[in-house]
Amino acid sequence: MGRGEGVNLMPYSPALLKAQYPILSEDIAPGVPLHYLDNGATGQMPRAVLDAVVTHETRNRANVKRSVHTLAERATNAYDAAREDVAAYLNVSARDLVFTAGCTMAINLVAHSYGSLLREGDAIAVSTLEHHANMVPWQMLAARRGLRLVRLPATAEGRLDMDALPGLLDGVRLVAITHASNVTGAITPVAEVAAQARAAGAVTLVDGAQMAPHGPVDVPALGCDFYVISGHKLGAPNGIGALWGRRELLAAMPPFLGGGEMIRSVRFESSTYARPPQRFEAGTPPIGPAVGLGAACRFHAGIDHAAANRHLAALTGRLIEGLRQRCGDRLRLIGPGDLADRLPLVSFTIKGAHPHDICQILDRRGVALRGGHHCAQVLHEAYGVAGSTRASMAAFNDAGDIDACLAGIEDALRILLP
Amino acid sequence: MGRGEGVNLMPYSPALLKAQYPILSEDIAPGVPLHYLDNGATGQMPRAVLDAVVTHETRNRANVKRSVHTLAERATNAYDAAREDVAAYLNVSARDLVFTAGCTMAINLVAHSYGSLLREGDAIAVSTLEHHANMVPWQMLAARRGLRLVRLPATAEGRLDMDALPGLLDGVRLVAITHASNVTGAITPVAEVAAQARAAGAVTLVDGAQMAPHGPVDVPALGCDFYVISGHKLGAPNGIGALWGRRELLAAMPPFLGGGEMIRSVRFESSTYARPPQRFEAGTPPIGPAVGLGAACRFHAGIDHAAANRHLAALTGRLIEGLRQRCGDRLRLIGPGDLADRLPLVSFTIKGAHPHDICQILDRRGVALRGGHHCAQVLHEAYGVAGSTRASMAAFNDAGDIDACLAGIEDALRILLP
Amino acid sequence: MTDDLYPRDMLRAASDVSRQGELPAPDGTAALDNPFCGDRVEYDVTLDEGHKIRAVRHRVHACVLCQASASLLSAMAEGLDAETIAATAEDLLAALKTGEAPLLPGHPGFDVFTSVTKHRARFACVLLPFETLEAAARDAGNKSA
Amino acid sequence: MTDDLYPRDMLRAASDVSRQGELPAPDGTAALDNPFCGDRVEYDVTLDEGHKIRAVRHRVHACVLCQASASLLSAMAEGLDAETIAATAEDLLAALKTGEAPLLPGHPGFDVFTSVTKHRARFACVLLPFETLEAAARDAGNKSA
Ligand SMILES: Cc1ncc(COP(=O)(O)O)c(C=O)c1O
Ligand SMILES: Cc1ncc(COP(=O)(O)O)c(C=O)c1O
Repeated sequence: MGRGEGVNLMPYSPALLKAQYPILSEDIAPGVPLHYLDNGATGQMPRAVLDAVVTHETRNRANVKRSVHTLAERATNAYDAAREDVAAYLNVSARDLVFTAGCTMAINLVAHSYGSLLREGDAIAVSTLEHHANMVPWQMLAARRGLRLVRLPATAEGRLDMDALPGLLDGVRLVAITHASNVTGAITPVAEVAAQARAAGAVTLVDGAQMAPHGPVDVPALGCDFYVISGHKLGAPNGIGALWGRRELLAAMPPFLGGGEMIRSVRFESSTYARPPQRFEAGTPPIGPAVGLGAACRFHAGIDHAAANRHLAALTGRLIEGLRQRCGDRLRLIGPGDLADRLPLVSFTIKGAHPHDICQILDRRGVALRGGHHCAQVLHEAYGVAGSTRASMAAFNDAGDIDACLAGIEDALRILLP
Repeated sequence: MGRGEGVNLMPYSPALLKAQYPILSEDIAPGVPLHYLDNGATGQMPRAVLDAVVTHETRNRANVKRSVHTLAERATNAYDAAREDVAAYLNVSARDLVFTAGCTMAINLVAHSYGSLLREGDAIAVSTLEHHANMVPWQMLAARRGLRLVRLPATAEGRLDMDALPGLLDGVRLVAITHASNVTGAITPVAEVAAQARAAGAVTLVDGAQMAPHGPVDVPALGCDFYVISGHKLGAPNGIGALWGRRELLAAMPPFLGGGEMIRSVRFESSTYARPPQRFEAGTPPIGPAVGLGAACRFHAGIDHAAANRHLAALTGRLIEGLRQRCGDRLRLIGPGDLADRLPLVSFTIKGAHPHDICQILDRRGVALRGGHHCAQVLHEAYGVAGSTRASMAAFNDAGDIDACLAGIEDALRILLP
Repeated sequence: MTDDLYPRDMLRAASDVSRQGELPAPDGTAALDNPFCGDRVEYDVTLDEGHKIRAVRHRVHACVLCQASASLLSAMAEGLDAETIAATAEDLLAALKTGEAPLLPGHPGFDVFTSVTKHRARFACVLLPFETLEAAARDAGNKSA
Repeated sequence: MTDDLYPRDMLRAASDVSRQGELPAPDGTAALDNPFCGDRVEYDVTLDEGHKIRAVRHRVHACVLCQASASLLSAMAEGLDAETIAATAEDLLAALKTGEAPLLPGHPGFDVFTSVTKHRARFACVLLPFETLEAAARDAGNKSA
């Protein structure tokens, strides 16, 4: 598959796709197949990624950049190629793409480095929909440097409240929003937010952790200034993520972490630093995981996500409908009830049944759901609940997975409700 | 192999050990076997680690802690077990062991978190032997918070100058030293340094990146306060490392990175934080790489490193002797000329031959050496050279590797010298 | 439907309301969250002269396991002090790891948790009430000191 | 011993001392390190009225590739300005990636680097003199401006 160039999509079929994931081929317990509906927490690893990682570790493993022997050259080439692959997936230049330990690390990097350029009294706007990864670093920054935190509210449907936005951006220097909520599934109209932010003199950081696994992202079209992704959600190994930043911004930002690779020259008293992206990649980079992320981006670029997303919207409808039928008034959706501008994920509560108990009971049928606050406590608090149960789909999921989930919900109702 | 309990060592044999590394079994070019002598840059991955990682990704992959389904339980158990394995290797409690993205990240964590407790005018003592990872973060901290940097000098042999130490610790609150230099190979008498530091009211951070691959480390016996290691040097995947900290110190330290997993509870304005080690593990942790590091520690715990180190000392002598014979007066060792208290690594310069040219020429024979400043520019400056050539051994290396290296040196002399 | 992880006795304990609610004049209170799910347990206590618990009430927003654990703990709390609660929690944790009944000798009610042994992630659900009650007892101790 | 990466012509270029040393009264100077090995190149330049290089001298503490590149660049530097040097460096980088001679049309000396194409890590060795000379020319331009 060509890098960056036009990619040949495989004809979309959940069954063919399922066959590409080793973990899905094995029963989770004797006679119990796996219905993995926890893709929002971690994407499973397709064989193509596993093979890329194994090949790297067994044929090309070395430290990068610093040595000139054959293995080091192979490793350096692999690392550079991975950066190109990820950049192509986001339609950006590899020069502006920083590899990080994950999405959380990418946001912390911006909060520390770009944040150090903000001044006391400046404001940062954060939506209540955010994952803790896109909230706690800003709280810590605000406390460290005397900044104001502005709350961008969500609607009752769990979408960013666009009507409230214009009145809230005064004095705001940075807007931190998610491309898609990991709880409500709502997709944010990022281009509109970024345009308003820009007009108000703010830069926009977009958390693409949940969006990126559903197809290539045209980052320039969003008009944002920073975009971050999480490797493991795309099926890459843990320990890798990426930050794209607008070139002028990255160039003006001081380094965050210190160590090897990010320097130009070190004297005892002080050092000078390399250009981006190396300036922000201190220490031995996560080479193998990066190779895995490159392969994951190529893998995803080869999926016909348009077709997949139509299929997944239908499954989302089937799931919501099935929950309504079985739970009646006890059901509460934590997120929109319709299928427009949303990810194929559904969070809900069932009155009288605790999310963890539901998840545990569904596990008996091999159905993997997630219960809790999903690292979005503020959002759950706005809904007046401590946690919810979430089913989150990937392109390999099929109606059988949804039906197993619904059957499990029937078990849970039977066991847990009086 | 039992965890923590008495481990059955396999009888030591470089040949048997070599057979456990997939990358060593394949020619680096047609007819050219690999002589990997760049272990100081990155350790190769033994099959046991690869298998552990592959098993994890294909059978146990999930996010940890937050979900209760079977895969999540397996992943959580694997992650917890990995922490136990690494802790056992360092003879510490898993409660006091923080997983990080690497050694560089571990040091940055301490520099930011513990560093935030230091006060203007306090001093940090750093040796000139340090890798940039254990120097640049302290420079950045000093600049950020108005601290003094105290230079702990090295002797002409490339060892920490113990005679100079007592006079330099006045006002010092933290001493940052390497357990063993990645350039000179000198092993630091850490227990003595830590005792002096403690007497002077300073804590000691020890960089174990180079030491840990040569056998289990009895960290409590060192009397230090922080100990950091790098996973990839032990043969684990990239993107993992660990920080051990004295319990009282960790408990008093504020979090560094913000995000999921490290919180106790999040409200919009501010959050409360979990106990160590979770307080310092923001975001989805590097689960797969941690599983790999656990396996790497078990693998290393099974090697008879006492026997290996005797063998490697002999190889070190053979290499130094061979270099002396071939290069005569042109040879300069960047490090001790004897075999006591040193790692099996040798850095050197040959007058008139540049390290990268030497490495490139040796690569033709499949000999992987490393040339440059090895991320220790200050040390090289003290020697008055920009860089050196380094051969660094692991327990699988044998006399054939050394002899191939020496034959390559003859090539280099022939090609490069007039 | 019978269920090994949710035996009828556990569901019965979870729905036991006899010590739910608030104490009118508590000597100490505590509220703790489970950071992984946001679950919350709150305890009110009064102590006797010997710093031992005289009365307790709990409020639980949590799963069945945590609810059942709180009910069972409240029922045995009288006469315990903070140290004993902490020690009992340690014993229970060790017993959860093996899953061998009796989990807490003298308190057979807790054996409803034997099958939790396979589900490490849920140990915290069972232990959160202990942590919270211990914190409430310490809170009362601090106030009286 | 003949060697594809270290052809005799490269070694000859590396040991060419004709433009090594310092200029007595340079208009501009620059020193740049290769961050991965600590190698250093320094350039002195004088410019004519049109901001074009009149004379150069270099000092190189670096590998054979870098030494040879500096000698070859110095030999062709007369009459170039900062922009041309930068553009030539871009051309050379592109040519190094393919490895097809002529790497720099009109400057056959640079074809000693054709076999570097297989060794990406060493492109920086060949390009560092260009970066440094460009910086020296800009330094001179800034001073005269
Ligand atoms: C002595 C020493 N310290 C620190 C490091 C950096 O560790 P890491 O590669 O995990 O960033 C290295 C290796 O690069 C090293 O040799
Ligand atoms: C929306 C969102 N942002 C950020 C994160 C955190 O990313 P990471 O797992 O790479 O730390 C996650 C997942 O945990 C997420 O769902």
